[in-house]
Amino acid sequence: MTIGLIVKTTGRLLVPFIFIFGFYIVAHGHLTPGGGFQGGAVIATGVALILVCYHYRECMEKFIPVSSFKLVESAGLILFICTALAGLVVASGFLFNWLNATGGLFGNAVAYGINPGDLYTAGIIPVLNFAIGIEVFGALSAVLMFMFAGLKETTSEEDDAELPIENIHKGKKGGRK
Amino acid sequence: MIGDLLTGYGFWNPLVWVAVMATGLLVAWLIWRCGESDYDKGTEQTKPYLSGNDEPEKGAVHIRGGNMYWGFTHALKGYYDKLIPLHSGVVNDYLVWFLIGVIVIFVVVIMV
Amino acid sequence: MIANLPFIAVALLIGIALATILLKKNMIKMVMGLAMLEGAVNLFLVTLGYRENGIAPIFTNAPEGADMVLPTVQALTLTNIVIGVATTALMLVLVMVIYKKYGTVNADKMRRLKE
Amino acid sequence: MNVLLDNLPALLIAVPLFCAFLLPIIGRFVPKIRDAWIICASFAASLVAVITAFTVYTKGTIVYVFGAAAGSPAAPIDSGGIPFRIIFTIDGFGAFMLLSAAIVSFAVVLYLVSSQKERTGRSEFYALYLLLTAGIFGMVSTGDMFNFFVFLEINSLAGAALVSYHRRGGLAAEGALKYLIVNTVGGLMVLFSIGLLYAQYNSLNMAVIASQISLSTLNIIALVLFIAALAMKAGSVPFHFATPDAYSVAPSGITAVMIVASQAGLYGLFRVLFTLYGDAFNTVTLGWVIIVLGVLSMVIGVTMAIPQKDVKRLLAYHAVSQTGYMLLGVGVALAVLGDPVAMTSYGQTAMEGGLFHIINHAMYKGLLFLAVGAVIYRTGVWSLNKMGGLGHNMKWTMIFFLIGALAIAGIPPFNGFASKLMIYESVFAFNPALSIIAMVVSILTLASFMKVFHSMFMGPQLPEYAEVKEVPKLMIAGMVILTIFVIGFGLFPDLVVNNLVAPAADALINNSAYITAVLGGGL
Repeated sequence: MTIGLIVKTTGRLLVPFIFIFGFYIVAHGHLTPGGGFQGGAVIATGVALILVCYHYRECMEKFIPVSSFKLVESAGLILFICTALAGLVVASGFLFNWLNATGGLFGNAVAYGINPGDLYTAGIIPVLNFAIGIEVFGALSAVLMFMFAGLKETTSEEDDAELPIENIHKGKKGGRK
Repeated sequence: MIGDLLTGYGFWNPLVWVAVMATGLLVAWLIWRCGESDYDKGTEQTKPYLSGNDEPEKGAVHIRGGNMYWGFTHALKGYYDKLIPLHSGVVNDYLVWFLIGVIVIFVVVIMV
Repeated sequence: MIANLPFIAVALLIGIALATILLKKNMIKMVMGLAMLEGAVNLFLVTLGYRENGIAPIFTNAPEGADMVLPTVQALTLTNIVIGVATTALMLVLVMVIYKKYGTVNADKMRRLKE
Repeated sequence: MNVLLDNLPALLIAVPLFCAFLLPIIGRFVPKIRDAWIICASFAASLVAVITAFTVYTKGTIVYVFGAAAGSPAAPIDSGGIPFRIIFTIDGFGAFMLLSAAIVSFAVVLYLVSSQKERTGRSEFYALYLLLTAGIFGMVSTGDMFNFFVFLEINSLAGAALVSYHRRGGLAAEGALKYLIVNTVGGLMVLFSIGLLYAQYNSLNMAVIASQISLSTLNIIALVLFIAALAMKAGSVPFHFATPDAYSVAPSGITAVMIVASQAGLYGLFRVLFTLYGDAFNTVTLGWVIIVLGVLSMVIGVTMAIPQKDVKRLLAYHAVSQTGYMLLGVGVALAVLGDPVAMTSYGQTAMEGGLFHIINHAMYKGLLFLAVGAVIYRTGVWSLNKMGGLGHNMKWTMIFFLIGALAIAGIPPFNGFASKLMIYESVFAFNPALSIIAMVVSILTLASFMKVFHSMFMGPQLPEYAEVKEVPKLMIAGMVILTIFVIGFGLFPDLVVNNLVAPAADALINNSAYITAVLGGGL
């Protein structure tokens, strides 16, 4: 099955915009509707677009292999739990908002009254949003890649080698919001 | 006393039970010791005697799991003929049972 | 009446979803029914948080004395959506594996484990 | 050190999750230390759980508020006495369940590290395993309804993914899919009931809801959905159908943990019945509902187990049957909850018997699944019709299986006898017929295990199994841990009942203590 040049080019051009939009949703999660999961899902749709435009095998060769997405997912999760544990170390409370109103990273105090919102507020909440964004992006992309891999006719050896691994990506996302 | 588990009617003490059983086994072993050993190893006495026939193959003498309790399932045939088809393996049926359970419990709780 | 409309929709959706799950033999359709059931529960939760003339619960956009809809139920809904994505994805993958091995997605034929 | 001790409930979730998230990275870059890592991780998680349980038993209920400094009150002063953060409330019952989950999960990890050695995708397997552990720990320690639902879903998802791990020609996927569909419907029903409660009381906190609950139709609908969905998670008849399907195809070590996972559903059921709906309802009716569920589970579970040929499916039906004992014991206590005389004369004992049976069942059924898994690991055969004479080569496995089988059949001096005796005698005072049914079921259990033991281990050495060896030492070690508890709980039941089970029963019976612990007696 081959995909036309127009589709490929359009897809390639659109992907950066999708990524930027997803990044915006993640970054503004503490000010407007949105947040880690939604933004991560939007970014993952960019990956889905690439997967549709190019073939699965081609993606694996040209772009990033699927195991890297799993590492991305793990990295996001570890960032999340480390931020939460840092609250325990710094301020003696798990998930304590230890960056809030300290003047440091995301440390501005929130202004009262109607205002457009300051990106640089809310303490660890944007950090957690970024962590979840990274995790959801990695996980959903890996899920998509595995599902695309499952669409092809594979030999039984490939089949046994690839499919059991994918189960992991379904169990992970329940714990956070 | 250590080990007394009160059950409302009486008590259960496993340590005493173990001690009594151990004593009983010891006594049994002592009685067994008193008897005289009347067979010699390595002779005809230790071989299985099957009415003069040869000993069958090893796989043939073992009663396989599926053959046990044949009588039990046969005696309760009417019960099992109803029960086993309920476990049909169709996932829709499982959910139908869930719904039936919900409705029955609801009716019971509302009515009583 | 108009305020109860979402609850009627919830009841309808739950009814349709349960009918899909119980009556359809195609596993993919059953998964769709489950997704619909989840959507019904999500709608129910969001409706619970609605207040008359409420505005979105954003702190920096709130005028003095305005009513806000409840943000808690929205957080619950969001979490349930995330869980639902994971559940649906896992179920679809399992259906894919079953299709590969059994050659069918019919629930009546998917019964090697029974009795 | 003090920081850690103050934040034990948070570590309960954080430690397994942190170790799980690191596993894919370790598996990618340093696969050599993966086995050591998972053993250490599981040991750390179990240690945290045991220390938490110990703290609860010595110092009373722990109330932990997420996102606030440790030790802050559940309801902040400026909130008008309403706890709005996510709260973990671990009382005697929660601590009891934590203890049982911690022991089993650590024993099973030792077993899995050895039995999974030749399999692929192990990093993810262990990550899911830790996730399942975190789900169980979370379910039994949370004090927030929605949080309970989230952990319930984590539990179901991780469980289903683990069930489908060894594919066996699609069978595992089938079992996992059935389990997942059934549990998803149950989970959504739980969420729907939580929504019903939230609509009326504007709170998700169990203590707040429990302090205000009343007898309304909406509450009855919510209660019925809770009972059905959580009984389904626990695997009680008539919601048990997916349980044997999933247990029989899961990797053996996983099945042992799935027992604990299903008991977390049982925890939720008892928590809802006693703490949440404590005084609002006519508990006699509810008690009889639970008793009927229990009796049905006992009888149908054991009669379905007898003709089974797949050994793990047989054990799974016994798990259904044993769940009936717990429901029976606790159901009797629920039925007499409003009657102080009956409560002191036999209700308390029935409750303690039912709860004691939970931990006993986790131990001996875990042991049985591990022993059977060891046999399958060496022979690759599931069918009882094809086994035989394995006792010649697998002496240790045979001994462990025998101990587990005697314990489940209620033969003294193992732990099953102690809890069953408490259930028999107290239920006899309530209703003799129920007690007799329980005894008959116990006899049938013994008969069924005679069959399994005979057809697996007895008989002459079969030629096809001449090469079979004993399982590796780590698998033996996992079984030894559970055996120690089976024998120890059997020999010293009074210590266990007085120190571990009685606080759990008290915590369930006095729901006002639970409410006061969270709300501080303010409401």
